[in-house]
Amino acid sequence: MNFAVFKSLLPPPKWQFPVAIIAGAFFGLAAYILYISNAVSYFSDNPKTCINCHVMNHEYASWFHSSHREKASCNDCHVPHNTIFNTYFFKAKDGMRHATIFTFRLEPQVIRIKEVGAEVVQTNCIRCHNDLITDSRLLARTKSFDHFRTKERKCWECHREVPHGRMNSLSAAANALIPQTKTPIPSWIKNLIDKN
Amino acid sequence: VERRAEAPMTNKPQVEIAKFEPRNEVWGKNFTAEYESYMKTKEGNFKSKYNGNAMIDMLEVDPRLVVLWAGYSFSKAYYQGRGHEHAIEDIRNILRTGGPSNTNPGPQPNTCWTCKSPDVPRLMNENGVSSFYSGKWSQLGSEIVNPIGCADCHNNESLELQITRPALIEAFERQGKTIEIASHNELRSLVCAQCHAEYYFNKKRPGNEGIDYLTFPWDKGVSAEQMEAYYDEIEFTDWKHALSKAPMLKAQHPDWEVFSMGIHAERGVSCADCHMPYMTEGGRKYTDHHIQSPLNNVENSCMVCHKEKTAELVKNVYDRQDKIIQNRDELEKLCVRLHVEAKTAWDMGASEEQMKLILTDIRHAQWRWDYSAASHGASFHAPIEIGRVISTGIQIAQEGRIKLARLLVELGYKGEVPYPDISSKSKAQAYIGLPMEELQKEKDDFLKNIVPLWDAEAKEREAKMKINYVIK
Amino acid sequence: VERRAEAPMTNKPQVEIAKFEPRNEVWGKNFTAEYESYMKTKEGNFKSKYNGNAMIDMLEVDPRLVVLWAGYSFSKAYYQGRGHEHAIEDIRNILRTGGPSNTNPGPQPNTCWTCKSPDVPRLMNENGVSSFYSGKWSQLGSEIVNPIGCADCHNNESLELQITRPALIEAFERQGKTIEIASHNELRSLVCAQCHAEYYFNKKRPGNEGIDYLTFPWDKGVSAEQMEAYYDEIEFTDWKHALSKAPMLKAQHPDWEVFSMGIHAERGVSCADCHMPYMTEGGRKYTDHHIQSPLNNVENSCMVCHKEKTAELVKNVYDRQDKIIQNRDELEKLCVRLHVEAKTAWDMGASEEQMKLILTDIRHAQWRWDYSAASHGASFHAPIEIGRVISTGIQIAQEGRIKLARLLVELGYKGEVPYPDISSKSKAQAYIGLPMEELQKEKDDFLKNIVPLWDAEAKEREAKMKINYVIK
Ligand code: HEC
Ligand code: HEC
Ligand code: HEC
Ligand code: HEC
Ligand code: HEC
Ligand code: HEC
Ligand code: HEC
Ligand code: HEC
Ligand code: HEC
Ligand code: HEC
Ligand code: HEC
Ligand code: HEC
Ligand code: HEC
Ligand code: HEC
Ligand SMILES: [Ca+2]
Ligand SMILES: [Ca+2]
Repeated sequence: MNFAVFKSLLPPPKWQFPVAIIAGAFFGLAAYILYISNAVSYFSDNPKTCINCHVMNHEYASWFHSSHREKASCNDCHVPHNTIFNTYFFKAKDGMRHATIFTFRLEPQVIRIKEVGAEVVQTNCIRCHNDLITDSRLLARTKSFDHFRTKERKCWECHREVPHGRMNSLSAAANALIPQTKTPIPSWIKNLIDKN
Repeated sequence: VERRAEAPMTNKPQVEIAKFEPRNEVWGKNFTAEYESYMKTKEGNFKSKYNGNAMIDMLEVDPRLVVLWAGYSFSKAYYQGRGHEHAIEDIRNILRTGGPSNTNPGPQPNTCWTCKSPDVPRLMNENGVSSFYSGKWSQLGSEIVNPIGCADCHNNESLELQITRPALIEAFERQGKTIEIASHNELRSLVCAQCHAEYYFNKKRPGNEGIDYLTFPWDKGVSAEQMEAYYDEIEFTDWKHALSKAPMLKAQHPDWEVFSMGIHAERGVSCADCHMPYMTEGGRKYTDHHIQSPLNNVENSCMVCHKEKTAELVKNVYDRQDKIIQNRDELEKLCVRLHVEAKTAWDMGASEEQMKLILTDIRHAQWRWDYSAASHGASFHAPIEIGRVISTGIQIAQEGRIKLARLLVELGYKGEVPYPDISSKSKAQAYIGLPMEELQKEKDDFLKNIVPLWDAEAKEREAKMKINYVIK
Repeated sequence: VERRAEAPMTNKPQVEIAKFEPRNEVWGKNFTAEYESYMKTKEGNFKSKYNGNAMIDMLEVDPRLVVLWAGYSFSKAYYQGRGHEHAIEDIRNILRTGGPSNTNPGPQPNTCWTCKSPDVPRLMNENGVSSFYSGKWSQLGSEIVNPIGCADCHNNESLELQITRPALIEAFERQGKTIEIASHNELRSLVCAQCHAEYYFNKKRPGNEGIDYLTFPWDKGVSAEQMEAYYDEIEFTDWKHALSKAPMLKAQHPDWEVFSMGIHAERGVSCADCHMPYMTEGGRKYTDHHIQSPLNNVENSCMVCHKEKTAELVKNVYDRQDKIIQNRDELEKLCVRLHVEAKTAWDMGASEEQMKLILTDIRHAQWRWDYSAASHGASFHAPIEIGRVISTGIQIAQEGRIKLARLLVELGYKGEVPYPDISSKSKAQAYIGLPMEELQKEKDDFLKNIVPLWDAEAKEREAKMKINYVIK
């Protein structure tokens, strides 16, 4: 191994100690934030990831009781599946925004899907149900058939209950059984808090 | 095989559909699911509380209508609309079209055919629009034989929805809108608006004077007041009432207009969503062409959007209809009284001058009643708006009756004018002096002697129209 | 720290809340989120098209009301309701309660306090219900000082919703229903129904004769017709009209009744869903106790169930209100005319016999108007039903006017009775002959001399009521 490259990255000797401490603190804190916000789980497709944030509880609960539970997870609908790159780019972008809003407590009482997100979902509905909803013979005759069968209206303008039902607020599923991810706070800290 | 493989299989084209092909069975060879469901509009076995596809003789159900329409052909016969497949049969059978014979062309113009058949776009294309609207109804008897069908709503090549009737396009244009930019979802209602709309025959259209030119009175808007203002401005009158001599308006099925003022339209729901819901069959989702009362198909129509039980949804519809019809009936009775009281005033020697405002009240009150009644789905399509219109109708009717009460005392009439005995259709028709037996005789002769000739001629003509089978 | 950990932390009780504790700030020590949001009902900065929490002088907005209520205290002053925190202040300030002094107990009974304060259940418990309803309103001035609050709707220990007002429980019992089996969701509307309901003072209650016993007229049902039939049967009259001498009924805020006939109620939506939506703060869910017009909070109320934009939803509400109020105003004008025309008939020497049916029409027509107007949310809560009621009101009003038209000619009156000049509140009050300055003077004296005594006495009394702090 060539240590020269590594060495050239090191600060001058007299700065090495403080830098080591600051760097340690920085990486440590970063790791801690990633840990406490369960950020790693963002790479997963497990719906439980999404309910790291209790603000997603209602959506989880309604999805859990829907016919889609067995076949489609959150990411099957809410993340683009056209290219691998797009999948992770969108995930990261959305994840960052949600995490920021959540951390700063800016979430509205009633969360509604954004237009970009809705487009993504619509595309995914079609991805799975394309064969049913379009007709190859008509497709051969006219492109507009495809357009009006799949693009012009959102599927859930009619299928209003799919998959989250029609009631939606942060409190709509207050008593639902939500599998909690393991709490990242050690029990001794918890005990201290509880004593206060 | 996989189910998704069924889709292409069920849809091999059998024929090439010609432009303006009026025969539904020809289209049906390519689109079996749509055609078969369309053919169910022949059924006549469903009756809801107020509507359905069975034959309902409205004059028998409600003989007051006879008095309201005294002097106009609707007092002879009026049925509740039924399935599209019956359109030709029904317009031939109805007493309103009279009994044309070789010597007598009958009372109605050609324009009456406009909303009854896919032969209409064919003929309009062959002879021109204003030529189509000219002449008497019996002239085209042998040309118009296919009931409402595919070519009324679809392009023959792309199967896209298209507007085939000029009246709708012209109405949009006069309002400065263009129908071409309508979205597909709007077309899912606009194809219906071609026919399910209020209309009148404009004899004064510049360039087409004297012709019964089919026109939608929408220039000022589609509310009851706006159309009324339009008619008042051009001083249009459908007929002069036989009893009250009021210059009357007839409202005919303002379905699209009323619907567009309801919450469903505001939320982007279209006619086809409820009357032609999607069906799934054999791995394919197709449009149910069995156009009918959604109450005969709540599961596919309402329940895609509403998760309530069928009984609950039906109850919602009936509740709205009951609440509206309670007061609509009240207004109807007031209109009967108005005609009878006005007649009494004339009989007591009232002057034109004294009657003028009263006759305007009668015109406006009955127009509002008809606007609410002639659209059979209105009490559900837009109950709040229809309730509003009926309130204004009652208000105007009673203002007229207050004027009449004062006038009658002035003319020396004592007490209340009695309500006539019109407890059955025949009593009511006798009351206004209709020679029913004579009319029926004329009709029977027409059906026996003329109609078979029309059919024979049409058969011969259509036999010459080629069907291009696709070689397999 | 984790946000989910916040929930248990925010809910440590500070005090033990005593039974019938009337002071909201005491409850507030335990339930800060609810209390803080409740305190916002003090705000007066939101005005929607027809409602809101600002002071709206209804008689100024619409001077016709003065004529409709001639001879009744509502013609002196009537405001649009505002936040619960104002209840005590408003009932003291309103001219309707007059200016009690040491020698004059004022015009109103104690019963008027019933819906204004959590001191009411306390007093009812201390002295008994019928004793509470006895005597004059000024008697309890120093006892009732806390505006509508926690103890009106909640159990002190479990915080469960509970019905604290006997009138509602009794009304259910007389209908053979028991309120105890009401579900939690029903209670989310029924706690409101304790006060937001039509009522009258029954002086003939068996066992409580002569006492102004608060009663809901629901024995036959809650529709306009059913309550009217109830009142007609027991020949109840709120007052005799000063102009027409008709035996009038006053409708007061039939909010729950009208609401229960609308689509939201039918789908199980409750008052609290729109007027007290759930909120989440720091991982804790609470109910927004800032009860107000939902139009000041569309995002949290409507949008839980509807995905449309705020502007669209507000437009839906205004559209319904506009459509209803157009005809309600029409009916209102007809009621003014009825009173004025009836007065003219009396002046021309009409007999009791000749006026009898006319006065009944006036009673029924104005009842239906009031039923639709007194419930400020009605045009949205159940537009179809309210449209129906207004239609029947117009119909009845005009029947009365037709009778009057005949009668007036008979009595020798020529032409139309002119509509009075009531273009402002003061003109209208002058027209019906109200000594406004005198009334205002009385009120001012009362506010200056009596009210401070009440407050001082109450302060002293409450100082003796212990607050049990929980030892930490
Ligand atoms: C860090 C907490 C958190 C996690 C984890 C989280 N969300 Fe969210 N999410 C939020 C917040 C906060 C909002 C509200 C943002 C807004 O309204 O702008 C939100 C809004 C949304 C929306 C609606 C707004 C939009 O952007 O269209 C969707 C859809 C959504 N989340 C899906 C998901 C899915 C799927 C997952 C799991 C992959 C997930 N969320 C995980 C916090 C989170
Ligand atoms: C079958 C497809 C599908 C699946 C699976 C799915 N969603 Fe959704 N999601 C939707 C649709 C469609 C909407 C838009 C609903 C609307 O506009 O009413 C939506 C909206 C949302 C919203 C915004 C709230 C709103 O009503 O607009 C959030 C947050 C959300 N989903 C989270 C999740 C989470 C978390 C999961 C997994 C537990 C999940 N979704 C699974 C289709 C799906
Ligand atoms: C990952 C694939 C996938 C996606 C994405 C998806 N679906 Fe499905 N959907 C399925 C499967 C598989 C079923 C059959 C489930 C069953 O019946 O058990 C189904 C069932 C349905 C049904 C019938 C059952 C019901 O719940 O009413 C409807 C309607 C439906 N989907 C609509 C939608 C809509 C709308 C969307 C987008 C918002 C969507 N689907 C997204 C796979 C998917
Ligand atoms: C205009 C209303 C409407 C729109 C828009 C719509 N659908 Fe449907 N959909 C229906 C109806 C009606 C049915 C038939 C319901 C049934 O058979 O129970 C249906 C059936 C389905 C089914 C089969 C459900 C079953 O139980 O077998 C699926 C899957 C489906 N739709 C998916 C979609 C998707 C994906 C979209 C968007 C591209 C969409 N729908 C748009 C009305 C609509
Ligand atoms: C603008 C289109 C249009 C025109 C023009 C038109 N109709 Fe119709 N017609 C309809 C529609 C739509 C219905 C179904 C109405 C309903 O719901 O009852 C109908 C129904 C009918 C029916 C069956 C129900 C009934 O009324 O007894 C007859 C018969 C009929 N029309 C005859 C005529 C005659 C005669 C004329 C000419 C005076 C005419 N139509 C002109 C659209 C039209
Ligand atoms: C070419 C004219 C025309 C068009 C286009 C048209 N209709 Fe009709 N419709 C009629 C006529 C005429 C009748 C009455 C037939 C009869 O009673 O003989 C009718 C009857 C009906 C009925 C009553 C059926 C029953 O079972 O009682 C319904 C519902 C209906 N139409 C809905 C629609 C809808 C929805 C559309 C559009 C998708 C539409 N119509 C398009 C002319 C038309
Ligand atoms: C009264 C108007 C009307 C008539 C008549 C009519 N259609 Fe349609 N048709 C529609 C509408 C609306 C749609 C729905 C288009 C969409 O998918 O949004 C449709 C859709 C279709 C489709 C597309 C596939 C599907 O099922 O959704 C075919 C194919 C079709 N119709 C064939 C026919 C045939 C064949 C006839 C004659 C038997 C016919 N139509 C008569 C209005 C009509
Ligand atoms: C394509 C979707 C769709 C279909 C199909 C549909 N609805 Fe609706 N309906 C709606 C929407 C959207 C609203 C407006 C309220 C809302 O936003 O939820 C509504 C409102 C209503 C209301 C309340 C409005 C009122 O008049 O009080 C009733 C009742 C109702 N629908 C009944 C029905 C019935 C019955 C059917 C079938 C004949 C039906 N709906 C078909 C979407 C639909
Ligand atoms: C939300 C659902 C819905 C929509 C959208 C809708 N309708 Fe209807 N329609 C109904 C219901 C429900 C009835 C009442 C049926 C009954 O009483 O049996 C009805 C009745 C009718 C009738 C009388 C049916 C009969 O049996 O004679 C006609 C015609 C009609 N509608 C035409 C239309 C037209 C044209 C449009 C679009 C402009 C439309 N409808 C849109 C639900 C709907
Ligand atoms: C059954 C309960 C109940 C009774 C009894 C009652 N009120 Fe009210 N009061 C209410 C309600 C609810 C409102 C709010 C109504 C609204 O939306 O404006 C109100 C509003 C008021 C207001 C403020 C608005 C206005 O009308 O100017 C005053 C003042 C008032 N009441 C005085 C009285 C008087 C005086 C009496 C006795 C004659 C009385 N109340 C009896 C329930 C009641
Ligand atoms: C103890 C009697 C009582 C109860 C219980 C009660 N109210 Fe009220 N409410 C009133 C009175 C009195 C007023 C008028 C206060 C004033 O104007 O001074 C009022 C005013 C209001 C207003 C008008 C507020 C504004 O900003 O203009 C609304 C909205 C309201 N109440 C809704 C409700 C709802 C919802 C409930 C049940 C969750 C409820 N009320 C329970 C007596 C009550
Ligand atoms: C007009 C009626 C009314 C009044 C007054 C009222 N509440 Fe409530 N309260 C409710 C309703 C309705 C709920 C919702 C119950 C449910 O759905 O769980 C509620 C819920 C609560 C809850 C349960 C937790 C929550 O927020 O959902 C608490 C605690 C509470 N109220 C405290 C108070 C306090 C403290 C006051 C006085 C400042 C008060 N309430 C005044 C009607 C009222
Ligand atoms: C708890 C759920 C819920 C809340 C909160 C709610 N709605 Fe609704 N709304 C419904 C339901 C359910 C219907 C009935 C139609 C349907 O099934 O979609 C409806 C119907 C409607 C309709 C059609 C009925 C009509 O009168 O024409 C309108 C408009 C409407 N809502 C507006 C609002 C507004 C504005 C708000 C807030 C002030 C609101 N809604 C709050 C659930 C709700
Ligand atoms: C679906 C939503 C919804 C429900 C449920 C509901 N309301 Fe309302 N309410 C409204 C709307 C919207 C208004 C009109 C507000 C405006 O015009 O500013 C209103 C107005 C009112 C007002 C007058 C408000 C003011 O500013 O003075 C009162 C009082 C009221 N409602 C009481 C009730 C009561 C009591 C119930 C239950 C019996 C109830 N509401 C149920 C939506 C609702
Ligand atoms: Ca007409
Ligand atoms: Ca009363």
